[in-house]
Amino acid sequence: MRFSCEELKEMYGTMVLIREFELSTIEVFAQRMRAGDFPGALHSSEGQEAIAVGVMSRLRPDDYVFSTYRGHGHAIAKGIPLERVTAEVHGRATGASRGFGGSMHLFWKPLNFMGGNGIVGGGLPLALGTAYAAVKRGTDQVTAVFFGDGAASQGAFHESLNMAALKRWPVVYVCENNLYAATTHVSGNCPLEDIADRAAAYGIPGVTADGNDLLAVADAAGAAVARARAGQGPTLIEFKTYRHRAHCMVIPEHRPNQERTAWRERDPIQRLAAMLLSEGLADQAQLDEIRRRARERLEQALEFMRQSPLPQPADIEEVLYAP
Amino acid sequence: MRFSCEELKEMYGTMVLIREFELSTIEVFAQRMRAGDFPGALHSSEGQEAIAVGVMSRLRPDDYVFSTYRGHGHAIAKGIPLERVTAEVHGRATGASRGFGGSMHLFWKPLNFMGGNGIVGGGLPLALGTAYAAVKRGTDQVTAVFFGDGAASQGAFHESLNMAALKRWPVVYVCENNLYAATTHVSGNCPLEDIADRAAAYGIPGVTADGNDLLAVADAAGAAVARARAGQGPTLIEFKTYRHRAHCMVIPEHRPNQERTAWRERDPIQRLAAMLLSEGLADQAQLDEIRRRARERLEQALEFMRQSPLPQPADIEEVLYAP
Amino acid sequence: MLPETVAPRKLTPIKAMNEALAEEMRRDEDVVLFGEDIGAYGGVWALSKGLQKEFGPLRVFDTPLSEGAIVGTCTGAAMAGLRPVIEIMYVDFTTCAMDPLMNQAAKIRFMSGGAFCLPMTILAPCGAGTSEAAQHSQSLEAWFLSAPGFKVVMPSTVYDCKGLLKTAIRDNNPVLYLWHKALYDLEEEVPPGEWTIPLGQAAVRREGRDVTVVAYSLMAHRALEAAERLRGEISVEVIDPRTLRPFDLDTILASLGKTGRLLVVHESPTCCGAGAEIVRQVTDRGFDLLKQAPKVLGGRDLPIPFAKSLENAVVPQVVDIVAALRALISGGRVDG
Amino acid sequence: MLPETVAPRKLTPIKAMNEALAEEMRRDEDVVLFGEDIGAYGGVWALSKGLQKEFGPLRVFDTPLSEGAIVGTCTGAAMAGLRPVIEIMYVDFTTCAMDPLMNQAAKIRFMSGGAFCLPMTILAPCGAGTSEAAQHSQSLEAWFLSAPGFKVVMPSTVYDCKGLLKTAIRDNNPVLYLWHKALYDLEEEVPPGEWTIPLGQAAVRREGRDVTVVAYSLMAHRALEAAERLRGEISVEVIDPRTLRPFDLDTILASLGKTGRLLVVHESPTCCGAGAEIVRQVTDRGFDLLKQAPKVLGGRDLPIPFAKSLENAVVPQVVDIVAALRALISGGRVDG
Ligand SMILES: Cc1ncc(C[n+]2csc(CCOP(=O)(O)OP(=O)(O)O)c2C)c(N)n1
Ligand SMILES: Cc1ncc(C[n+]2csc(CCOP(=O)(O)OP(=O)(O)O)c2C)c(N)n1
Ligand SMILES: [Mg+2]
Ligand SMILES: [Mg+2]
Repeated sequence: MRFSCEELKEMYGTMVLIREFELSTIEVFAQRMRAGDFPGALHSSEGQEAIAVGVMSRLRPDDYVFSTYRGHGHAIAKGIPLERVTAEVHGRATGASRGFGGSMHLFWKPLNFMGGNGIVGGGLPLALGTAYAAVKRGTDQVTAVFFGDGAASQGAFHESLNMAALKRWPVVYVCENNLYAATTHVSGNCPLEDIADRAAAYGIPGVTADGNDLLAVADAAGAAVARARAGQGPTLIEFKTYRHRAHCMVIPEHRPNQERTAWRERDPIQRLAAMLLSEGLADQAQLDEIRRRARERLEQALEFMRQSPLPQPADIEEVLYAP
Repeated sequence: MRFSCEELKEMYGTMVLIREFELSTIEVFAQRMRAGDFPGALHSSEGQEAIAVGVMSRLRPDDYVFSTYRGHGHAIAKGIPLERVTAEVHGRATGASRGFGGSMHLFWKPLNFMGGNGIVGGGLPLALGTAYAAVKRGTDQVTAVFFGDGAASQGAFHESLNMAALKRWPVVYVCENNLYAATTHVSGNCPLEDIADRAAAYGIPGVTADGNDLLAVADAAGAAVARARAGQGPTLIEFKTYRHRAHCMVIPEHRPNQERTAWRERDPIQRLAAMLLSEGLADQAQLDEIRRRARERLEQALEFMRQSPLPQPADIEEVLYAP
Repeated sequence: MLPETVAPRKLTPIKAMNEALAEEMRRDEDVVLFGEDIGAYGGVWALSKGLQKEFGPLRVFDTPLSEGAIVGTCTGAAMAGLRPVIEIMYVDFTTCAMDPLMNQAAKIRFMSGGAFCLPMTILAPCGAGTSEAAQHSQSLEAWFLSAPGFKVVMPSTVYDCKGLLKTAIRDNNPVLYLWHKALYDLEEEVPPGEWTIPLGQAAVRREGRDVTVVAYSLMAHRALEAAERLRGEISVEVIDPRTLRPFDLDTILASLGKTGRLLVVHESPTCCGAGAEIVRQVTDRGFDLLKQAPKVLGGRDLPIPFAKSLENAVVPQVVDIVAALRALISGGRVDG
Repeated sequence: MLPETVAPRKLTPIKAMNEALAEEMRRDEDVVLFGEDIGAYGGVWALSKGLQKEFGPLRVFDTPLSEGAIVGTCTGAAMAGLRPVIEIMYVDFTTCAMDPLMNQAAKIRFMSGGAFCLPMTILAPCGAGTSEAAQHSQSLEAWFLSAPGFKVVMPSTVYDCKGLLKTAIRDNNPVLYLWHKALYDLEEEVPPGEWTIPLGQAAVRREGRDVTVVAYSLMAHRALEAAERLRGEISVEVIDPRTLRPFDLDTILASLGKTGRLLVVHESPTCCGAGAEIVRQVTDRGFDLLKQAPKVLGGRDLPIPFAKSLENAVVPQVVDIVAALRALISGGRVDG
């Protein structure tokens, strides 16, 4: 399936919105830190926007998504209202998780966004459950679960893929291989060149694709989603990508300069822009307008956040147990 | 490396000793149960003797072995004094673990027998540690770790093989695929035909061999041990085998009769006996004599056990923490 | 009604739990059962006998040997609105699923600001006495009590096994339900039909004047036996809290108002166990009721050893409870 | 001695622990360090800064992202006679290694009848206050206290961070050593050179007559600040147990002999926490010393929420300790 010009521009807009969101969040956090306040952990997905947007482009609103602590992009691409994401990340009562979760724990039930996760690989076993629920109920909902190159070293990776493969459950395993787990190069976590080759251990398809190329992402995701939806079982997709930023705000950069520059040149937003321009699907003015609108959206969301109250401890006990 | 006639007969003797031990242990447990006493869990390795003996034949006394709850054969083949094994299984103070461990937790430090394990796959991560210790100290000791077809579904399997592969540690992974995990057929645990094929996910050799053929076991183990000893890293070996008995004493048999009969015909002891006879390496009288001596050894061990005191609670507190 | 169905009948805990499962599965299509060997085989404890036949393999679901994946599946399924029950073969094996249990199931409702509900039950046998040594004999309720998000149910009678399991399954939160292996052969008379028992309601198993014993699971039986042995010597009130979270402190305080003396008995290690917590709550709210020091007779702070001669020394026996009660009473006389 | 080395100097906990690691690694070739990102990078907390350079990649060992395999490796290595130290990046991630920790490391010595020794240290940061929410803010000491086999160390001062870590490493048993993230920036004066502190020896941080506060880790600091705020109003004795197993009950009983009033403060959830256990031990051995009900001010029985406004409501703050002490004293006056 190819995208229409409008669809492409909309996806471009979402990527730009994620980028602007990441930049703004870092800025607000940095301000607070300068003011002596530690506002929590912040993991930027800058540079990985094509994966979030490309995968979500192939999912339905009722498909399930499990995200990570690096999940702002997933949340925005899935369609959580930007106000809610912004308010959550900055700890407001109007946040997606009412201020209980923060950046690492964005949840949004109306769109089956099943949460970020502070545990590396923590979402992998949970994804089995929504896949099972779909099978049990006879719906054709698909579950996509995002995780990193480091997460593939966790036992949870193995147990999850094994069970999904055995039961042919509709899971799409989306490994965002950004070459590093915190400061550890992927070669310190996986003895193979391609993590996707681990799919063979479960008798399921393993696919490697360029995670900085929106169309390549959408193609790979599309095939896996179609397979899952048709009841043919899980797929492991590995997207090669790179984060522009260090692991998180408090960890200094340590990656080679040359590597970082090389990957900057493969920036997924710039690449999509270049493609849109060269194919005549958009002109620079339109792209500028898209960015302007993204910034405007973001400014609205920040304003919503600033107007929102802090969560109040009064009802905190009630949240723990459901009635 | 081929075995001498004497070596073969000795290995035959050890296999027979294990078999007699398993039969006797079941008998004693059954007696106690008839007397209204529940003597604990008992997992017979009857039918899998060739693996224990074949693997140990390629190990040195100072090589490390991690066993399982189905580990009587491993312990006897590694050379733990039969008296100590017998006394442990029957809960005496003279047992290999002083009566603290029982059938599932046989330990014997002088021969680096690092314990059975009541947790399926529990030994897999521990095996990394003795392998690391050998590397760190620059010895060429090898670590062998035994586990079942079911254990290969545990996250610990993945984490252990991945780390050993990454670091090229000297571990021999011995998967005794006896087709069942408790009552679950291996096809309910592994979507592949051969568990050994999972080695590819770690870039290490994976080998499948006939676990009921002593020489095939010794060959596969020998190659893996040599590789590990030479610093070339881990190997995953899968031995196809079958247990003659149900999973443990309290679980009724549920496997198809035909399957059980077919595997009885591949009994590793009978097969070795037939080979010894047909190759003229032994005559029936010699084999009978070997079995008689095994029974005698076992009778001595049982007598030792019966003469041994029960463990006394007096010093139990002292055992928990080392001084 | 036919006499057959109204007549009281004898059940074991397993049969009672099996009935509870079957009834709840009939009642609610969303109730599903997960575990190792639970399908055609019916589970190593026979807990799920006949269930796959009635409800099919999708609702009585045989899993691979992966506790982490099992709990993960059920956590995700609960988030999606199902109502899973998990059999973990021994509670000792929850170590292999601690992340999905503790960082996921117990916290997701809270982390999501209450958006998600996690109606799920973890069913597992616990306890020593079967010579299965350190990795098959634990009572791990303390871990789950110190990790908010779980409820904890530990029945001692056949009646409670059924009634509490049904309530646990209907509860909209993660519930750890532990039954004691040593109660496997227990047979007790129960009424016909269905019943439920609310969580958080203690049962006074025996009335007494001199001392209040709080004991749950297997220890409730041992406490009753100890009380019986002391009949005529010490008048012992035995309270079985039945559920440890929620916990019925009021019933205990009411009893202490009468007796003024407390002994808590449990099998799990004493350190940071339920006994310590009960003493904390009792001293917090009922200090003035206490005539003398409250006592905990817990398991010793040791793993469970294999040999019976050692195992019995680690877990409270009837004679230990008798001795503790005598010491308490005589200690009281001396002190007070 | 040169003035430079004898002069007291200021250190942070991280620098103190780093020194302890370096000294113990110099002293004993068998000491090895395992963890994620600990090598060239020096660890996300900078705990192992410079160590790989000095001791090489085999002794300061960068691992894959597999807590289970890390703990497993170190357990096996300890069995083989090495003396491993593990950095787990947050104690919250021990959930991914619970089987090697609890069913293996804690039990192997016992299960083997004492044949094996497991000298190993698990080093991890704990605690809330950094807005990192429910999976990065826990204090999980209660799990390890209720699972015999581990020792548990929770230092509060820079001096103790170093001295106790050295002792933990030399101990022949598994030790869980938790340092509190909120103490990251603490700077305190310490002597030059080396020192060790025995496990199981409490420190009286402040003397007082009216009430004994037992508080460890971050809460020791908060208790001291609360005591200071109450100066002239209530005379508060503050005791920092420093290690929770072994536990120095005698020092607390001696203090209670003077004050007769007990408040335990800790951050982890109250239910089945160290506070409950301390109350149990105190009432068991020192009931008659108590003038009134012993109290525990623990963390609320909730996961740690993200927003600071909520987080502060879950973990005891200085004002909460002040309020608890006032209530205790006035409660005492009313009751007694
Ligand atoms: C179980 C667990 N171990 C360690 C951490 C600390 N940690 C957070 S992110 C991270 C690196 C993860 O790398 P990867 O899976 O490649 O994802 P990425 O951060 O690159 O997106 C680590 C070590 C954690 N959160 N959970
Ligand atoms: C973590 C864990 N889960 C479940 C069990 C219960 N159990 C003991 S043995 C066993 C089957 C193991 O099968 P396999 O690995 O094939 O070894 P085998 O028994 O066939 O030798 C099970 C489920 C256990 N001991 N540990
Ligand atoms: Mg990565
Ligand atoms: Mg098997």
